[in-house]
Amino acid sequence: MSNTRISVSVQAEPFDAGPLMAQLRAAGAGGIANFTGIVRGGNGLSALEIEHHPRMTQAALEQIARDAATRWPLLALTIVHRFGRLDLAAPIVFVGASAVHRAAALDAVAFTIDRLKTAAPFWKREHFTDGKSAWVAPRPADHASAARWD
Amino acid sequence: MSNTRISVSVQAEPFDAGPLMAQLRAAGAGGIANFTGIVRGGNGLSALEIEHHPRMTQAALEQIARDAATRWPLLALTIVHRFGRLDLAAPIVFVGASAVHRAAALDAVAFTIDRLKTAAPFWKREHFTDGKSAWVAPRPADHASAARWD
Amino acid sequence: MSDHRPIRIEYFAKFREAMGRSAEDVALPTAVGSAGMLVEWLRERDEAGHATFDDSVLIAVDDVMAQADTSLDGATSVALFPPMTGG
Amino acid sequence: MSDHRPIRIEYFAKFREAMGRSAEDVALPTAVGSAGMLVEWLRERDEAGHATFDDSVLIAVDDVMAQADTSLDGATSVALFPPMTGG
Repeated sequence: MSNTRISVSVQAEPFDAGPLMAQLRAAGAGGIANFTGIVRGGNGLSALEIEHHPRMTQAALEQIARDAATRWPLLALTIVHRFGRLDLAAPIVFVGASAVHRAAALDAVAFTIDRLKTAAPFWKREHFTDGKSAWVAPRPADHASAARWD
Repeated sequence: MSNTRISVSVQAEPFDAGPLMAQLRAAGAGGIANFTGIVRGGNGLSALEIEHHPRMTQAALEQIARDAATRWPLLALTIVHRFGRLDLAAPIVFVGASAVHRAAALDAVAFTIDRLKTAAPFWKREHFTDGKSAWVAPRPADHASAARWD
Repeated sequence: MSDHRPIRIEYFAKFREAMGRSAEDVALPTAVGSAGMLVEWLRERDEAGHATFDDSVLIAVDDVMAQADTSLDGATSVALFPPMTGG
Repeated sequence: MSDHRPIRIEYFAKFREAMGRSAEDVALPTAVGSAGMLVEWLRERDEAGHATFDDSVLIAVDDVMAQADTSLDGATSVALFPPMTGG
């Protein structure tokens, strides 16, 4: 069994990466890697809206976290993913991992973020300043990134 | 020319990753990746001591940062590296990158941390609880990691 | 034994909008025995279903990701959603 | 023209400890024209130099990383250090 300390949160509230990183400073860790996805402005975007499947999301993220913990010797892995309406520059997702060696932490973060782009029940809708909105289409590049871990 | 906002600091003082991450939230970024190396306990280690070449270190880190900014479209790249005596669990190094797309940010962080393990004039010495100390030998794995970017 | 069974169908994201509802309770013919057959049944039921569901549809049966051939035996809910775009 | 020139040699980390000093100012024979030749000259100068420097030595000339064949023309300092172990 993996002894990775897994923490998963699906939430509407914003998060602050600093305290999340502090939590990841497990005893014995040599390194902490993390990634924060934020709402990118441009192209007339005014806000992002994220829908999810309330009963499935937590379990999907926990499964991705367990998969990562099986692949790499991690001390801790944290995933936070928001839903609801997000303003420009707001944080969307945080993935952080601590490990004895840096490669495990870095690879686990890359794997986890790739996986949750294609294997967690979230759907993004873009709202624009002209009042229009549109669902984000799945990106072939995201599926290629996820597939490289198969 | 690259428009990456590069920030490099060589310092004795501890750092806090939270504010460093906040600085990386450049306008237009879609993601921020970062890695923090911390002094790993175990094997009787009591402290880590880092010697460096004062006149060369800053330039070496800036060169590594520019190399990363040439390889990936980055909005910002930050490197902080400490020297002097560091206690267990203290932060040693911070590498953070922001980019429009996550892969660039993640890869740039992995590249930068690999490079500064082998191409920046720092030398680590381990101090143990029994009073002994020893210079850290270069790890073949670190050189292999660095070489994969060549 | 009835030749229909009650089942709840949930729609997410663009499927929810296209179907004009987030869920519905239907009486499903027992001959519709798999997740894939349920999608086909919706496509044949009305114009909205026909226009909405294509090969990209993802299916969860009782909140677990399913394949086209996943059985609906004992299932109480099926969720249909487009490819995920989180992260 | 002198057949010697003044140059400052700096030692770091385990080389500093092995040589028992962090720097020294030497009069280097002008025949010692490259970074690699300087290392060889140190190895031949005394037992400490012989025991300290092997093929793993890294060399900087005037604070710029150098190769064995990097010229010492006009150089004022050479730094010798073991493989780096930062990060």
